[in-house]
Amino acid sequence: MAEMTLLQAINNALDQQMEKDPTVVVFGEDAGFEGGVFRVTAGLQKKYGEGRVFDTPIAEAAIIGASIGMAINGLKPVAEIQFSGFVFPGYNQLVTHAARMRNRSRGKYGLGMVVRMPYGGGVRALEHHSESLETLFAHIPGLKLVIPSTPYDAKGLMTAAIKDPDPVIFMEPKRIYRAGKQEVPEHEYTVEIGKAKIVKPGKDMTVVAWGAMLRETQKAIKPLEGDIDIELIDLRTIAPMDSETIIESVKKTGRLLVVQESVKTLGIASEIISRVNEEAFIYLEAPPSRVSGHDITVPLPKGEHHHTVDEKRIVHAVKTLAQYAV
Amino acid sequence: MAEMTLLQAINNALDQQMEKDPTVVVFGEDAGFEGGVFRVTAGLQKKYGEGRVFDTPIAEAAIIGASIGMAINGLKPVAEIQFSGFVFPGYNQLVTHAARMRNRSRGKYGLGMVVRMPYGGGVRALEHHSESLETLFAHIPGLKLVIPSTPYDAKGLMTAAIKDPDPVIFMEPKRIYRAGKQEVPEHEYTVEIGKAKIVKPGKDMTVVAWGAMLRETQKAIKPLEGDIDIELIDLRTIAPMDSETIIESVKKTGRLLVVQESVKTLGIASEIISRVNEEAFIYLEAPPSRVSGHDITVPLPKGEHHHTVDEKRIVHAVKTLAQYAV
Amino acid sequence: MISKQYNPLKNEMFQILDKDGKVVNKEFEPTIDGETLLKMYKTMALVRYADIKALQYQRQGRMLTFAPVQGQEAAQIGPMAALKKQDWLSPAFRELAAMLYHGVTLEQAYLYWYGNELGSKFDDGVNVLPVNVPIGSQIGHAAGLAYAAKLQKKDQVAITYIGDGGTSHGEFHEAMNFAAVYDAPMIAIVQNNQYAISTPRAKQTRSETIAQKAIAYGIPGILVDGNDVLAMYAVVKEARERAIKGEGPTLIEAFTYRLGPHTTSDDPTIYRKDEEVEAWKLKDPLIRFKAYLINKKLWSEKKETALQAVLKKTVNDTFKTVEASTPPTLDDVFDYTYATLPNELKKQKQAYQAYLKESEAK
Amino acid sequence: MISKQYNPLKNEMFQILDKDGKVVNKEFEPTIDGETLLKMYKTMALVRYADIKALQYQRQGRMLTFAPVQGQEAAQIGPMAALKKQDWLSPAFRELAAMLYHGVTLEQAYLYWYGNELGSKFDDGVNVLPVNVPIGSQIGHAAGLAYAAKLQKKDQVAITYIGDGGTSHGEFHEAMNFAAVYDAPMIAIVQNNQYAISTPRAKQTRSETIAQKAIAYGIPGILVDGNDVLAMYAVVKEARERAIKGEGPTLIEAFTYRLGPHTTSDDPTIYRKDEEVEAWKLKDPLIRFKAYLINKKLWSEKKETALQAVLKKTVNDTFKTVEASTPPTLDDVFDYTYATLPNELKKQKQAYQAYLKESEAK
Ligand SMILES: Cc1ncc(C[n+]2csc(CCOP(=O)(O)OP(=O)(O)O)c2C)c(N)n1
Ligand SMILES: Cc1ncc(C[n+]2csc(CCOP(=O)(O)OP(=O)(O)O)c2C)c(N)n1
Ligand SMILES: [Mg+2]
Ligand SMILES: [Mg+2]
Repeated sequence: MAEMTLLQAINNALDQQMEKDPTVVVFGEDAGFEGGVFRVTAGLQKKYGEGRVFDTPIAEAAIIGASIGMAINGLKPVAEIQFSGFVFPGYNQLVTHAARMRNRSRGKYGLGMVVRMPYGGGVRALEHHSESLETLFAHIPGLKLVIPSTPYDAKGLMTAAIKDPDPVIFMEPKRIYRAGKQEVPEHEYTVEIGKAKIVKPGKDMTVVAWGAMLRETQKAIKPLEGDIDIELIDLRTIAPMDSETIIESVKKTGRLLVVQESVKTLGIASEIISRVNEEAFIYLEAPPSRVSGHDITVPLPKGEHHHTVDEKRIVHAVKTLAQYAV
Repeated sequence: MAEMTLLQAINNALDQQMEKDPTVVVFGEDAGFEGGVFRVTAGLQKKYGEGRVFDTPIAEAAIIGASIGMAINGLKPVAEIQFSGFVFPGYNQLVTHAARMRNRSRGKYGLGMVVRMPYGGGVRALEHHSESLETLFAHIPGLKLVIPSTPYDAKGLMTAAIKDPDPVIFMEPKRIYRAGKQEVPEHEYTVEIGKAKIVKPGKDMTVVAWGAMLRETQKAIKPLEGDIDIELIDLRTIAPMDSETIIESVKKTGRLLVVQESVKTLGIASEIISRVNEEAFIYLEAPPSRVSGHDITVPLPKGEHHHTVDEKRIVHAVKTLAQYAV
Repeated sequence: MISKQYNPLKNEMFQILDKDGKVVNKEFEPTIDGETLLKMYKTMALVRYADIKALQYQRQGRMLTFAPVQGQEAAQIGPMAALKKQDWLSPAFRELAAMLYHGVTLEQAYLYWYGNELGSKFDDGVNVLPVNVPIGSQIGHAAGLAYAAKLQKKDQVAITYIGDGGTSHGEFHEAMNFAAVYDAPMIAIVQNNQYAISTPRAKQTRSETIAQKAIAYGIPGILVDGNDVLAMYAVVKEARERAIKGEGPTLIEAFTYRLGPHTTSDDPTIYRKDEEVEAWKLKDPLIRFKAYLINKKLWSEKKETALQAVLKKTVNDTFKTVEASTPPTLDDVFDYTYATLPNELKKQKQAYQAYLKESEAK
Repeated sequence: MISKQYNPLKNEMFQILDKDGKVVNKEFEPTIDGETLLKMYKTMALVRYADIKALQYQRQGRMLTFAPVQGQEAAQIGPMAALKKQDWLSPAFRELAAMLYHGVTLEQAYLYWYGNELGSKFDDGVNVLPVNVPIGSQIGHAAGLAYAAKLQKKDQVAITYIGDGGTSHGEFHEAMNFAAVYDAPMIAIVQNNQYAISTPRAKQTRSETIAQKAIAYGIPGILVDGNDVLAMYAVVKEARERAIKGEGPTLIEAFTYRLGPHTTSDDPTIYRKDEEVEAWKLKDPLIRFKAYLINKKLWSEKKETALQAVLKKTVNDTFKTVEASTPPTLDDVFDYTYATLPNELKKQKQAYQAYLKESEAK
């Protein structure tokens, strides 16, 4: 066991998989020599050489397009998109190819590949460095989408992603890259993709969060503990979504709050709410609700706080929902 | 008044606006000389010249990127993307620029521009020619998204889109391009962007549809008329969404069915259902529900019927919802 | 070396066979064994016939759609004949000839255009990617295939095809540059067939040749008579050698012409003149290759007649098989989205199955 | 014509002033009036100082972030001085110098890097687009601006800047080709500052020069000493004339160097050697331009001392103003998403306002 930040845990998973599996390759803009602008891939090029760990031209379509070719020809590509806000030029490759190659070829060309990208706000950054774009991947059949919220899960999910036979988008909450350390086993282990985690059982209300929002939610609900017995769920895999865990929980609590960092309209919460309606309608004691960003562009840092979902807004949402009575 | 198909109505709106407003320009791949692969822009180059109506290289990013520049420098671009499945290479320009330029410049550079694209299935086409991608635009603050379902609305909405000060994505249900004619006024008129239309009032159930699904829904509910009194709403503008009309309707009917052509997860229905939960929860007599495509790639034509939302599936969904009792 | 002797900036076009099949460039005439030459010719003839029939079937409402190859057979067969079995092919959508030569069966190809995904499930050992519809995106796949080949030290290259129109696309640029930076063993064939749907080559780009675009990537770019199968062969053979030596990709402009419509839903008379088409028909790649083979005593009109009879039967039989094929099942439609069906999708599938059962019962 | 005399394929670089400010290319020395020359120099000096200070402020936690321009002032000022007020500038993110010369105020620029959108609301008549972060995407805007200028028969061109790294991007390619096809009056300056963050130029593309990429678009491409403000001026002046005559775009590679870090969060010592930086410092664009002006009797060390004092005050005062500025209001944050606030967003705004009120009340 070793104490690691979320960032170190990802680096550790990459390192371990590269060591065990010579087909794993890691690349992206500045991901080679300097180990990425956040240093997630630091040390790997020195250890595994320029063939397996390399810098790419600034060309997101080529990065993802080439990943597809590599996956078909015997490699396990783990590509980095420098920030999730720059994935759009490569989005065509994700939607029209990565998500479809298996089905298109009726199983002949499955694509084991991972596309990593730091995402999310609260880091006082320029435009396009603060978005939460889960919906754009979760809406596309054929893609998997994973978001860790702890160092332990980060390593286990990254390991699982590399071993996964399907393309996995791996969004990294950069705001908590170095937000704290946790004991992480040194040996190889996986955290199953497609399973949410009940972080804390409870019976009054179900709260679902993921990524950087999980910590925010934990901070928010801590002081409420005596009053409201919250079942906190870390979604972990956004797609395919573990609706079962959420639905079972709501059947017990009757109340659902989804904490989402993204804009409101068509964020992940809207799908969770719809599924809960479909399968747990009669258990609902209050409208399933969401606390989220607004339907605006994430403001530049001097105005960003107006958009951010923080502890206080979560507390407010929890209380409002708890107080709801028909 | 003249009888027009939906396609002709769009052509008519373009023609009329080009005639009235010399700043309107129309372009896209094959949109100039031959008037587009569907002939939506037929005749315009001959009438307005190669400067205002032109073919472009195969370059969706440049098409939309240049539209932005044109909109800033005194023109009203109406760009065509040949099929909505080919918008992805230009998606970066829509998300990172078109949607944001007004806010980025605090109002200095608003972008009056229209991006047209035929969309939707049921036309026995190749891959990428059958998708319903509404979510990818409706999730992005700053974009408007309009989908006509009748010739009358098509002309009125296109006219409104060209006059709109914000970027409008105009998705054209190609399956009904020539599906029938309707009386369309020859004079200029607009249909307000942002307003849904109650196609038929009713009190037992609210059904929301748009685009090609509207006709399908009309066919489906016709035979049920005596039994279930349906309020049918044509959404028309997907973003910004007219939730008021839907919510008011559900308050009256207590039941909601959304008919959506797209895949299920995170389709527009999920947002409608979430908003209805937020504002009409206590009126709900049954779980707000959706009939939609499955979470798969639209199959090639020999298997497409398994994915298509047709009359029969809508009837089934309506009946199921009508029969629901707690 | 061809790539050093033919400068696209001077509009120099590499050719071996003139339009009548005479060798006009003895220096570069490749030595190809008789068997291969015949395989090349027969595949070209097969594709020509399959192409004509596919259009007919489509007009009869029996084929979904189709992207005709007529006129471009040499541009596709020459390159593939110069490659090895283990090399990868990343096609666009008009590469019927290249695909068949590299191991895709006509049945598979027809099944695809008939509207069934099974037509893209090629046999084991056939290193061909499915038809690629989004313009330009296939080059990135080739770059990745090539990178992987190099890293794993395989005797393998990746070839990819794109149209003149496709070169305007950003993905073409990114992938060409990407492959060049790593000296990836990739060969890119631009079939400049003079049109992108209705848009003529001159409106697509201002560069005088497409081959000169290679200069942007610091790699050789060669303009070749795309209706000359030997020239295409020779130039790709050389490109493969360079690629395997670690010298990186090559861009080859095959100057050719699409004799048919863009696809079955296109009417080319709107945008081009009959005379233009007629002029190009005189440069037909099959005519000149046949003349070459007859000259070499490898072929005869008698053999041709026999071949045409075989082709007729093959193509007709194949299409019959395709028409008799079972449409995709429900399982097919749901089960290949992921390696394992996720829960939510399983539920959707079950609900849909239940619905089907219920409707049938009625 | 410069564009005809300097061939990027032969690595010929256009220069007027050598590193010591001596005119080495009399033939092309532009005639620029003294006032303009001084405006050019003073803006370069202002930017140099504002740049150093911005980095300091950021290190003190007072500025959000910043993309330093040091070393690239000539590559930016030369072009802008050769243009007219009505011309459009579509910058990337490192164009502080170009933006200031064309009418953006230092206060606005600082406000932007301070993290406030108001810093992108330029004054009326200032034809400059906001800082553009997504690499390559600004070229498309320039192509559109230029197309519109041409269609409306304006005496107007659009200039755009991009980095060496940016030329790998698909959007660069699409927009260059697009502008070329229509002979749009566009000028693209590639500031080849040798790095894209940590990635050196050689790993970005295999082409020997960036200027030669112009050949792919059938337009002139010129390699210029980017630290020579007169060379940059002359080449853009010529490009503007061509553009206005309807002869289309020009691609100009400004060979230069980023003396500072990529942005304030970058540590360049990881990826480049001190000696390299020191060698480039000797080619500083300000040193040689100053020598030229002194030589012309337009400038002196005394004037320089006075200027530095003014700059110091200007920059300090400006930053104080920025620090004293009010942060964006709630209205600012919500009201510019659309021309008119849609209902749903109005509700969100009201709900958020109510929440704020409630929390303040507590
Ligand atoms: C990204 C993208 N945009 C648009 C299309 C629609 N489209 C299909 S074929 C075609 C023209 C292709 O021309 P070219 O590259 O010259 O190839 P050719 O058809 O001549 O073989 C277009 C625009 C597409 N398939 N993909
Ligand atoms: C599409 C996109 N991908 C990645 C980035 C992240 N990024 C910001 S600057 C930069 C390097 C740019 O290098 P270059 O074009 O040479 O310009 P320079 O920074 O040297 O001025 C990168 C990769 C981005 N802004 N946009
Ligand atoms: Mg073509
Ligand atoms: Mg650079």
